[in-house]
Amino acid sequence: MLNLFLLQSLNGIQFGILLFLVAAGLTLIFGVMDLINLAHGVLYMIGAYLTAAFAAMTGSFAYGILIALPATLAIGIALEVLVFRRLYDRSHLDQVLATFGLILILNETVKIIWGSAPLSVPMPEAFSGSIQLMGNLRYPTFRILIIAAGLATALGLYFMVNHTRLGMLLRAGATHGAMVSALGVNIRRLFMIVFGLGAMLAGFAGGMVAPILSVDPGMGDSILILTFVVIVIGGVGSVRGAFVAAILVGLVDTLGRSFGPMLLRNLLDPAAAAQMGRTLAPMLVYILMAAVLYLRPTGLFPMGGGTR
Amino acid sequence: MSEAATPSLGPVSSSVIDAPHVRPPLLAQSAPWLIFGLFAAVPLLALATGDSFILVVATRMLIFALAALSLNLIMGYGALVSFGHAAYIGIGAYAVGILSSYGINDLLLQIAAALAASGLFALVTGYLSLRTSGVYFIMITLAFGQMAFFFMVSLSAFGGDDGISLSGRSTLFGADLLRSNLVLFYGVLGVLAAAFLLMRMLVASRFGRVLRGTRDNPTRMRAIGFSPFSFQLTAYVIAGMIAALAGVLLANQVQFVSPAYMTWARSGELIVMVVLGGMGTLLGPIIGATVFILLEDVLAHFSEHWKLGLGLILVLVVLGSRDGMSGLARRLRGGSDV
Amino acid sequence: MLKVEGLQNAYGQSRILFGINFEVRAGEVVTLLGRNGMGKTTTINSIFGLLPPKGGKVFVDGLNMTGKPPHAIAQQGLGLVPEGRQIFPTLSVEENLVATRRADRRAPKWTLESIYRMFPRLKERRRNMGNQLSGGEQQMLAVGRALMTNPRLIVLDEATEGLSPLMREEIWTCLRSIKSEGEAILVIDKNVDVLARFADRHVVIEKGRVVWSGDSAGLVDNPDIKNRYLHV
Amino acid sequence: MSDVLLKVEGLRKNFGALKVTDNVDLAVEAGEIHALIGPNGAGKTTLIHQLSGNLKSDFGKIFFDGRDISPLSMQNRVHLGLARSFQITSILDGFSVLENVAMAVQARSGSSFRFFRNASREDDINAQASAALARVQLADRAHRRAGSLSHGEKRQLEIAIALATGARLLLLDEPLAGTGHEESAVLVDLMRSLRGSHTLVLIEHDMDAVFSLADHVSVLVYGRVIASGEPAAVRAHPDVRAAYLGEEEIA
Amino acid sequence: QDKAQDKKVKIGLIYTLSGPSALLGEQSRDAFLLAAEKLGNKFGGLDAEIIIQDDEQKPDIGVSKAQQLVERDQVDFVVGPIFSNVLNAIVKPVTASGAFLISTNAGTSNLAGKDCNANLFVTSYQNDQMHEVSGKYAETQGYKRVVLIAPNYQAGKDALAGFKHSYKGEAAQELYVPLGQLDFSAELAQIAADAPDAVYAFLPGGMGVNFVKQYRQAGLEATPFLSAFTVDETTLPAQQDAALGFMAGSNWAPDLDTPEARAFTTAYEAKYKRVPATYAVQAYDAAMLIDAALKKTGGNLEDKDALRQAMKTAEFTSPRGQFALGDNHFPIQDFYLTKVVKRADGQFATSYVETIFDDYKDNYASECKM
Ligand SMILES: Nc1ncnc2c1ncn2[C@@H]1O[C@H](COP(=O)(O)OP(=O)(O)OP(=O)(O)O)[C@@H](O)[C@H]1O
Ligand SMILES: Nc1ncnc2c1ncn2[C@@H]1O[C@H](COP(=O)(O)OP(=O)(O)OP(=O)(O)O)[C@@H](O)[C@H]1O
Ligand SMILES: [Mg+2]
Ligand SMILES: [Mg+2]
Repeated sequence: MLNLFLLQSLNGIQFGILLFLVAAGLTLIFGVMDLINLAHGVLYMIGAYLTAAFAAMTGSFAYGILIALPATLAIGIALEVLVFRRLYDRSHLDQVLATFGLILILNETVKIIWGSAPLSVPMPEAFSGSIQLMGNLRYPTFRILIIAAGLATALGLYFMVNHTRLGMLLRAGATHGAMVSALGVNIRRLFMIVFGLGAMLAGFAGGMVAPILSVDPGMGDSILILTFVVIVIGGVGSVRGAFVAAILVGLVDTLGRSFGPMLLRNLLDPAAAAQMGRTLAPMLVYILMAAVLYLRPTGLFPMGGGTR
Repeated sequence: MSEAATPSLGPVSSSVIDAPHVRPPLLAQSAPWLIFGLFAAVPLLALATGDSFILVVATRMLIFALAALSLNLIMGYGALVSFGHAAYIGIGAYAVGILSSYGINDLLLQIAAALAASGLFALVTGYLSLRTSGVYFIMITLAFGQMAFFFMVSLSAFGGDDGISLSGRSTLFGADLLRSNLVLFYGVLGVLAAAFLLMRMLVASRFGRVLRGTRDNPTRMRAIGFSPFSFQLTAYVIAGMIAALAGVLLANQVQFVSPAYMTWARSGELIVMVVLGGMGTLLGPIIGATVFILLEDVLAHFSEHWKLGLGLILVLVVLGSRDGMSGLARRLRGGSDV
Repeated sequence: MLKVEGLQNAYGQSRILFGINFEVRAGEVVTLLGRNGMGKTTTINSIFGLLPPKGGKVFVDGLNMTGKPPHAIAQQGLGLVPEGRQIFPTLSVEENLVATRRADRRAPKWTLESIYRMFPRLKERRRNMGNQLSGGEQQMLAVGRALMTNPRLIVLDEATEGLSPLMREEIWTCLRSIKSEGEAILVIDKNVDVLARFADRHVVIEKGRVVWSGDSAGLVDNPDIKNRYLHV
Repeated sequence: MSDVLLKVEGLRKNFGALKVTDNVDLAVEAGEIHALIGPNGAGKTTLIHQLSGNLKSDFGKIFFDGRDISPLSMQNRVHLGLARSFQITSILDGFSVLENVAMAVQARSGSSFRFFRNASREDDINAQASAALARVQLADRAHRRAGSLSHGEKRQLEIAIALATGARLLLLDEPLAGTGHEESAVLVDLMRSLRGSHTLVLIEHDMDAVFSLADHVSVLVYGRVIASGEPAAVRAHPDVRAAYLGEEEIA
Repeated sequence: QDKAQDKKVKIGLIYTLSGPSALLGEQSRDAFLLAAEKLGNKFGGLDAEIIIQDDEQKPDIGVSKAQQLVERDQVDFVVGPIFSNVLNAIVKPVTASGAFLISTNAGTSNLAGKDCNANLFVTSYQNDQMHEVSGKYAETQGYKRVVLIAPNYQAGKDALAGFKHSYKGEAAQELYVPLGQLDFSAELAQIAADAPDAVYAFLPGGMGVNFVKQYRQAGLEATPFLSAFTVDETTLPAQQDAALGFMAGSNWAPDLDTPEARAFTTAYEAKYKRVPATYAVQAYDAAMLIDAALKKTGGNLEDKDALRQAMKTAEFTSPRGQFALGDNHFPIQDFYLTKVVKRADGQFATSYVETIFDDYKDNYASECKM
């Protein structure tokens, strides 16, 4: 029982890490450029498709993802130059409209290129096994790799945003972009870098999950909403918030699904508990979000509140 | 510490909204007549072309125009972007579906139930949601919308995900009037026109003025003695109830009710309709819904990759203009966009 | 070092500037005077490329910078203290100062230490976020932030607005010391009397046109100008 | 002119370890212009926030017209007759000048949960709003878009809005900031014309204005009132000179 | 006969062709068009006009598109859709207009039973049947404890009910997951902890892909995997090796040993470069059904009763083997156990293992009063 709990917690953390990888870029773009990018999920999908394509070409997952990273970076920058650049000073709703349009365009383009059948990305040999953790607890190596990659990314980003000039400029640009440039900083290039970076992070997440999740044209949409949930719980623009929220969402979702019915059974008769558990399971993350926002209307780590 | 606590995440930049005291040009004054007149003439077109399907599409446009109109009340005049508005369409539709599965087919009873249920849902969720603002409001309304969606999906008693097939359209005082598509069409048109007039009054009324003021500068409104919360909550409830009315009509047109009416994607489409048409204008959402459904219908004829085209059009509309199509139209007429 | 020729600009349909001409030579202190709404801020924004000019030219050190992006213009050695301060609210005081810091020389004149020496108040508040400062503290920070780019010409748009008399005096002292270091200053302020005491030349703007320019003596000797255009 | 309209006792506000207002006592008499001066960051704006109900105080009591209003919300304080302007102009840019004021009149004349009648055609509201505009000399601007006013005019509008709330006490936070000499003069005249009929608490860094207007001056330094009294006395106070006025005033 | 020459038959296809499930609709549409091509675009001698619509997997859009087909285009037959909720929504508008609706995938219990409809024909199956196959197999294998997993929606509940209909052992756990769930690690951990004799999964589309990929990684490779709609030719391209050896109940396998099956599979693969799934066969048979019926009526579309009778008794040989329509217009057919294999050409496909049900009729037919 305890073992199962530990294992499920690990699963929750891993799911959270995945959400964090996608959410990190989104929250940066949101926080810095004040841009609501609904198309962020599509970038995640593109990362997965490119990884699949390059992995098939080179016969190696590692090469696949290594080539896919600069490729999504390039795509992100191209999109920034073509579309997003024109959206920064627009209202959020204009951004919603335009990026909704982009979702349609990119989803359809992916379908035209790769078809609507899901693609396969084979699990890299070296990580296909599982590791003995403690007692009889085994955990898939690849998932540990995801956790490690996510943690490394989180640390790197946290350091970048809070302790580097680039990070300061990002935060400064978020509120007074024109002022930053009047002080001699090329804000356009700065935004382009952030956007490319965000796209690459999403692409990285897509590539990393390709071996364990379905690579299909709908994958971006299904993660998008969860990603938004994460960044809003965390407090928009806060990388630290996104991290905490992602782990929280991962844990609540996973543990709630596996132990929720068990807990309910103590309160209700088994049939009602099962029914109730099933009804509540998909709502858990939303209940979590509503509760967090009710208590803290600007998320767990609101931007600019208090010293960091 | 500075008072410049302007909510930078407030979704509506006030520059989007026309100054209310600016007298609308003649074209804008006659536009409602023009639009409602054109719709009223649709059955003639259907008759002339012998294509009765035109009526079906037109009815659908009107129903979504009603839903978009209601969303615009909170979004365009209250800066409250709800990403869960489709839930109210669903509630309205289920009011019809559930009552009719108990043999209650009277339209007025169904409407009463829809309004009561949606009003209550809006009151509770609005009360909780209005603590937040900006993106946070967007997402908390999404959360409640998703809860409503998942609740209906797992509600086996009423078909769950498979939905409920209605035995027929609702009756009015025992008469099966709505069975005719023509009657339904004019009925829906009448409801939309009434809602339009109601909105027009509402927005200009004391209540509407406070709502608009709150949209632009809540701190200022508080400083002159208003408590924005109750006004926003009232608007939220009204918007939810009108959307539920749209749901009642949708259920009647389609004669089928399912949780698919309540997905977040639907809520997103409603937002797109409002923004596409031009937010914070009364006709904008009606135009936006019409165009959106027309595009869906027309583009799908050309290619299976029609969504590519729809996406391109949306992106170009935004890049080409600031306030959706109404802004685009203004620009084409040669006005300034700034 | 800065030369403005026939500068024109407009917001949408409404024209604001109708051909502004003036120049600031190296090491010189020049003021832009004029009543509210006459186009002083618009002139500054046009120079910095924040509002691209609709006509005329801007030269920095003889280089035509018209139509260049703001960062390129600033990098030529121009530092801005904007109207309304524009402090970065989500950065701490210290981060506000270092984020856009620039130093071309090896031993830059303006460093965190020297700024803190000039504004001890900022040092006390250095961990505060920008949006937790009082109005006056924000103003000091804006001046400090511009100095941290070690400009050769610093432009101050109403830099003493909202400051206490003591603080205002300190800003003037600071400007005098900046001047004595050989930096050029372009300043907008409503304290004409103080400006007349240490500025070299004055440019008076009325409805988007330069209606008078000359040295301090000329301004003091010419009460008519002050009455007509400045309502002092 | 001797009954105290606003009385503040032991008011405190801390931000973390920072004592922003520190045991402030203040008495403002009805009909006077009471200037509040002090160095930047002394806590003046914070004090206004506390008085108007924007910020909750940590300690202390506020009496308005003899009544303890500390627990009341901002809206309720407005209803009692306490209004404020903002250090940074805060008006409804998208509305007409008249509507900006009419909104404030509406706030105190009956319920605003009226859904059907066109509010901009309510004559008695508009009449009261026009009266307030006339009082601040903005009558000819009534139908302009508020956002298009000049800076000084916006300041005048803010005062008109405050008047229209039916306020007896106006809390004005740097109304002269950013205004030119000409506009300053208009605003100073305006404030002078309110003396007697209204009570003003005025924060200003413009000493010419302060000393020409104020009946009473209080000086706030590091959150504490270090001096309070007749303008001339305060002006001569050595601590005030050292902490605030500096040499400029001597010159 | 020459009257029939200048007459046309109009057929409307309504499938999900956009969104994440577009592949299923494409499989069906392609197969129908393949059949039309094979028939030289003549159905029972009549030239055919085929109109294709996308229901976007939304019931109300489905209704709108269906109404467009019957009202504007005045089609004689509507063929489709993929999803049950869309089917439920369009049955009425289509059949009320007098057109025939041929459902090529969805087959809900109400339409097989109490709500059966004279103008509705089904070439697929009744939903429960596919699940009963695995249940029966689990029963005959003597599995004592089976964990069942399905999404928490109507079809998911029906699926597990279907499985339990023919499996009498213990359902160790019934796991319902939220629709569209991405990560199954929690459920897989629970299954591993439970160590059942077998797992039965109904997780269509992307959910199935994710589940299968994660199944082995969770160390469950030794536990037999039974399923329906979870490993088929639409998901296998993504699952590949991860699904090898997994079993599924079906009414079709591309390697069925009949001349029709071989011909169909070869032609489909040659034209569309992918292996046909059951969605394809069922749509193909809809075309064959129309063709056979019209042949019987001599191309007469006006006499609806005759046409209905002709459809009911139409004879053609389906690639899937035995096929006939019952009184409720649902098929009576064989059901197979299939298993995922890697073919010689490197493609993954399901492969026939054994016939579980012979000429199997659904359990609701008796409730149909028609
Ligand atoms: N963003 C804007 N859009 C439209 N008009 C503007 C805008 N900003 C300024 N103006 C107008 O341009 C004119 C010049 O403004 P500007 O800010 O340059 O004046 P200024 O001389 O700096 O005045 P002040 O002393 O008040 O700062 C004014 O009439 C003002 O109303
Ligand atoms: N939210 C906050 N968190 C922390 N410190 C704050 C916050 N708000 C204000 N302060 C600090 O409180 C002090 C008082 O600020 P306040 O705005 O009241 O000053 P002020 O007297 O109005 O100054 P000025 O004349 O410059 O406007 C300042 O030092 C400021 O940094
Ligand atoms: Mg200015
Ligand atoms: Mg202040």
